[in-house]
Amino acid sequence: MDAAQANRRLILRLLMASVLMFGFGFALVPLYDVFCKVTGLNGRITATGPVDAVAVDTARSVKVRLIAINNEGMPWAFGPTESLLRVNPGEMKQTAYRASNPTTRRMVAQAIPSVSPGEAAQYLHKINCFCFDSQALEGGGAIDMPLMFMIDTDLPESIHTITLSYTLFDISPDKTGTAENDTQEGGSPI
Amino acid sequence: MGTIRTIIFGLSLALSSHSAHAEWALNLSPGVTEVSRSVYDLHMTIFWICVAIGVVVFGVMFWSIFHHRKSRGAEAHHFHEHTLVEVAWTIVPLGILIAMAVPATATLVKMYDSSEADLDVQITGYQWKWRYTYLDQDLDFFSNLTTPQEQIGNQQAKGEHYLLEVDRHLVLPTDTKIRLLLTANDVIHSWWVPALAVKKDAVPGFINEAWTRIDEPGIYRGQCAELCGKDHGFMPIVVEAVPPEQFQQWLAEVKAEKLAEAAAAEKSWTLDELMTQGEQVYLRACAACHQPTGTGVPPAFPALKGSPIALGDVGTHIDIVLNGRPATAMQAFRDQLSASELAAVITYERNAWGNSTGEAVSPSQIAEMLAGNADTVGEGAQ
Amino acid sequence: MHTDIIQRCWRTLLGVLAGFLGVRSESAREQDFKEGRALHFVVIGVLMAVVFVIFVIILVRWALSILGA
Amino acid sequence: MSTLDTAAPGAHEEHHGPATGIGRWLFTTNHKDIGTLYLWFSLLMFLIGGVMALLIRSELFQPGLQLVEPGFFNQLTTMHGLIMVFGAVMPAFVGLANWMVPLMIGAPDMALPRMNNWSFWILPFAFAILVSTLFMDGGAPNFGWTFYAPLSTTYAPPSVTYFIFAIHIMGASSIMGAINIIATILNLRAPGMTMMKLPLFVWTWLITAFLLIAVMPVLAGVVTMMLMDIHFGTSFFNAAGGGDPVLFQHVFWFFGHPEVYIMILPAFGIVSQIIPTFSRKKLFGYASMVYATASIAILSFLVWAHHMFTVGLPLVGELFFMFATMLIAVPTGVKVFNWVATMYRGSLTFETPMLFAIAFVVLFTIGGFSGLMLAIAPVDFQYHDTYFVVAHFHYVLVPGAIFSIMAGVYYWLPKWTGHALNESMGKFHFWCSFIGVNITFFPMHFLGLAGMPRRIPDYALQFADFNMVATVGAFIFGFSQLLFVWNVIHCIRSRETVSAQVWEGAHGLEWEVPSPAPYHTHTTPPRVE
Repeated sequence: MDAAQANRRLILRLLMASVLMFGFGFALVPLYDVFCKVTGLNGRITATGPVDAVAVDTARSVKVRLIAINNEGMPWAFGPTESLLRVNPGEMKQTAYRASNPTTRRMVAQAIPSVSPGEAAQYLHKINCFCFDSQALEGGGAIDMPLMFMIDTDLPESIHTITLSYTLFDISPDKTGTAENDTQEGGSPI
Repeated sequence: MGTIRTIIFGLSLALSSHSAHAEWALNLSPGVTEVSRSVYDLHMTIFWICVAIGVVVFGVMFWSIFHHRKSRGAEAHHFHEHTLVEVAWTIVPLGILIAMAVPATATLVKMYDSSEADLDVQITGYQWKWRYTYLDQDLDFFSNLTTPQEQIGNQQAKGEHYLLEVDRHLVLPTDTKIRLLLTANDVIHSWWVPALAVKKDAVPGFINEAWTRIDEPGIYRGQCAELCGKDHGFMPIVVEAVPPEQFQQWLAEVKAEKLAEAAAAEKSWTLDELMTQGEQVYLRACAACHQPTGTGVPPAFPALKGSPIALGDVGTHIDIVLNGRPATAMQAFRDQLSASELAAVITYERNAWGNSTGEAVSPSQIAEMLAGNADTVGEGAQ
Repeated sequence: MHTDIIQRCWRTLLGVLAGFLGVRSESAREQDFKEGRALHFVVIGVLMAVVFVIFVIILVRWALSILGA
Repeated sequence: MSTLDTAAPGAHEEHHGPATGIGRWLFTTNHKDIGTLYLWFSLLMFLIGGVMALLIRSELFQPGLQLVEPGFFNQLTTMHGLIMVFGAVMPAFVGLANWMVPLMIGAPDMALPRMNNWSFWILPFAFAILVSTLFMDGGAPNFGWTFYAPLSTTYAPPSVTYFIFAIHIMGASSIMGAINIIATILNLRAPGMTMMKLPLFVWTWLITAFLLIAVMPVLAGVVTMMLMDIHFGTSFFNAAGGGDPVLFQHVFWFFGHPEVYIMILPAFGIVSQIIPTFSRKKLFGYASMVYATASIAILSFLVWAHHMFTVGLPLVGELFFMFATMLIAVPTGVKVFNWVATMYRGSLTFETPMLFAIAFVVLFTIGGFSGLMLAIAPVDFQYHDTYFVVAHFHYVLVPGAIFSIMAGVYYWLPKWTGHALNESMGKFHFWCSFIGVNITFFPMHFLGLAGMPRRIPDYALQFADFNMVATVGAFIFGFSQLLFVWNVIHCIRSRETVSAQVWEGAHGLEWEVPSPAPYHTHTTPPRVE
């Protein structure tokens, strides 16, 4: 029957459309990353790795503010060795963050960087950063974590200060994945 | 939650207290910054535009309702399109909107001005308090709600600044460009002070910025504006704007206080002193979750009364209070409280509500632990 | 033949633009429905949405350049 | 429902009447039965969601914590939102579409009757799961109906998994319903019922159905990502693993903004049926309405981030979404002019459906105005997440969507039951609702402007007066809905019969079948001139 066939074809198409849209929902994730790269939307630094040396623009100096944040449940002491830097665009700058683990257990941490204003993110090249890898520390241990970056000479004139923050997350294997259950079961007495 | 009697009591209290503060506030406040005043002007402009459109549209409508009713013998006129009229009533609102977009864009650009600031303050949202770090000033504190539980529970008349009062104000200098760097420790919060027209989300793992330049000294109150869990409604913001000289004075005072506090940790405290201070600290920092009676709200917030931690090994107890418990709501309090406060509250937890270990934890003991663990790092040493 | 296609595209385009504005006369609509095809309208509609996005982006850039930010 | 059980005798002897007993409702493939089921279900959800709203308003009657704990308060606001959006408004529109679309286009039934049965019957399971989370350990979802990560992932109660499954089932139901409606409209129109002649309700539903197919899978996708983050260790929204909580908001509002139109376009359709009937005049600018609705559907995908102006978008992003939002507000707003022009120089009468429709136009426009104010990004910094927003979307959804549903029910109820409405009771219900709704939601504008954030269980003293007023209004509005229930039941049981046309000015195929509409209609397709 013609009508039934027309129905079947239409339904198949519509079903396919909804499956495609389900896929599109997931495709939004990489699309968003591309979008952020282009617009600096979420202050993610995308320029990493070695850079070619360029002429340093000594006429201009940019304030770089370094910030450290501990995410919830992260007991490490964590902070930049210098919290405010003056950097000439094009200049290779080396600094460090220090972390120490005051607990008695071995812990693994991941630092997540973020830049404000977001527009500045694409002009900040990170040549070497401790945030590329996770960091493990024995109980009572301490570490100096290097950070090497360069500000692009193309940084828009209107930007005078760049804030670079690192948030330290606890990703110790004995807690990840069970995090949610622990909270809720609350078998713990405190 | 309560019996009928407490409800009635609460009602009568609330009625009597609120009538004294009745305000019937209708509108945005123009605020105390240049930006907030332009926001207010924009708001009023768009509001009057809406009123004007409303008067015209509803005017025509009610005129039709009145004159073109069948009971008045109205006959339907059969017209059902008129392209010119339709184009006109599309273009006119479009023009109005474009006219509106111009000042709106200008204000927005002003809000995003990225010229250099004179003072940087980092604001970190926690469940359910704010932390203010004056970068370059070696000053860092938490700001907790101080409204007593009894007022919230209607057992006591409510104060003037009910739910909008905190233990430590964010003190800022006037006539100074201040950059606010926002982030969060756990979930998304949003820092909002209406008088400054600043509202920015604090997102965990990310940094956001806003700026303000306050014109008039005064106390400006705001609240968290993004649902962040149970006590979202109980983490107010209080900004105290003071003239720059007074601000410097305040900085000096706070730093002196900090030194005094360190000295206080050296002195020896009696159990009673610790208990008295411990109770205050407990009600401020712990009671929201573990409850004033120490019974908690299991399973998320376990009881402390009779708990094996509070009655067991003191080292474990201190460790949990200082460093928190990973993956639970229990936070690390090492940065939030001073050594003497920590000692007092741990002592209190071990000796209140029938927990009677008789043990006193001394501030110097805590200070040693804090220093011993953290001496490799000068956090905020700048 | 060639001009016919161009003309039809043009008519569809006009229909879509009229939709974005929110005004279309009954007679024009009748012609759209008689001659146009739904698929063409959807395709041109989506294309015009992309054009709309580009237009707004240009508008933003222009506004920013004027305000000097 | 006794009167619906009796199929009209005569006409189509080759068809059976409805089965008897509960089996009729469980196994029915009849569009009228399924429409009825959807409508009753939605009424039930409306009442449950309404009880939650009244609990919320009671807690907010006075400053201080009286009735509920802050944690439970958050569960209430979350469940209220989810139940009203997915349980009351959307199923009600699907129910009206089930009943009326085949009648309006001259189809004997929906294109896919068995799928129609499934798409309804999985809904009660979805909501049973959702409501049961209230009794689970750790409580119901407490992260708001917008469920922003990480509050809804890392920090969520365990019941979030059930919430995710409930959303999946609702999504499947909506998608099946939408496919069915599209297939019915495109393939089952009576000869001569060209697309150009479709009633506006059918047009708006066709466009809504396409929107549903486009965005419900995205919602399913976003909750699936949450599920994976929570249970399978992925990091879509978890910053620690390289994800981004703000990404959640983008994906959510990519669904969420078209969802707003899903909840309002069918309302435009209903009102565009009712106003011409009681103005005794054809709809002004029918063609414009169709074109504008279709283009709004496409453009609604381009403005999502105006819900997130404070999240820290770059300046370019803020300006883009502000301009785009203001531009697409125009074709939406112009519809109001069309309705007014329809009434202008008509011959108006004010039966209950018309009263609701007029109230819709006025109050929806007020909601539109506040929407326009919210579109101005710099001012939105002051409005965002305050009671001003609460006032705005309640004006759009309660006297907007809900009033249009009530208008539609009053308008078509005589057709469904064959009995006349009790007009005075209908008007009484209208005036109570109208007054109640305004007392409830109008003061919320003031509260928001004065600085009261949304989703808080307790507030500072300067907000006390208007909160008290709003609570009083909420109780007036809430209890007057019992009048609605009474009116519906009364109409079903009444003995006063009506003609096929029911309303003097009503035109269209649905008014040509007898009242009550027989169990099977249009079995021989009518010819449309």
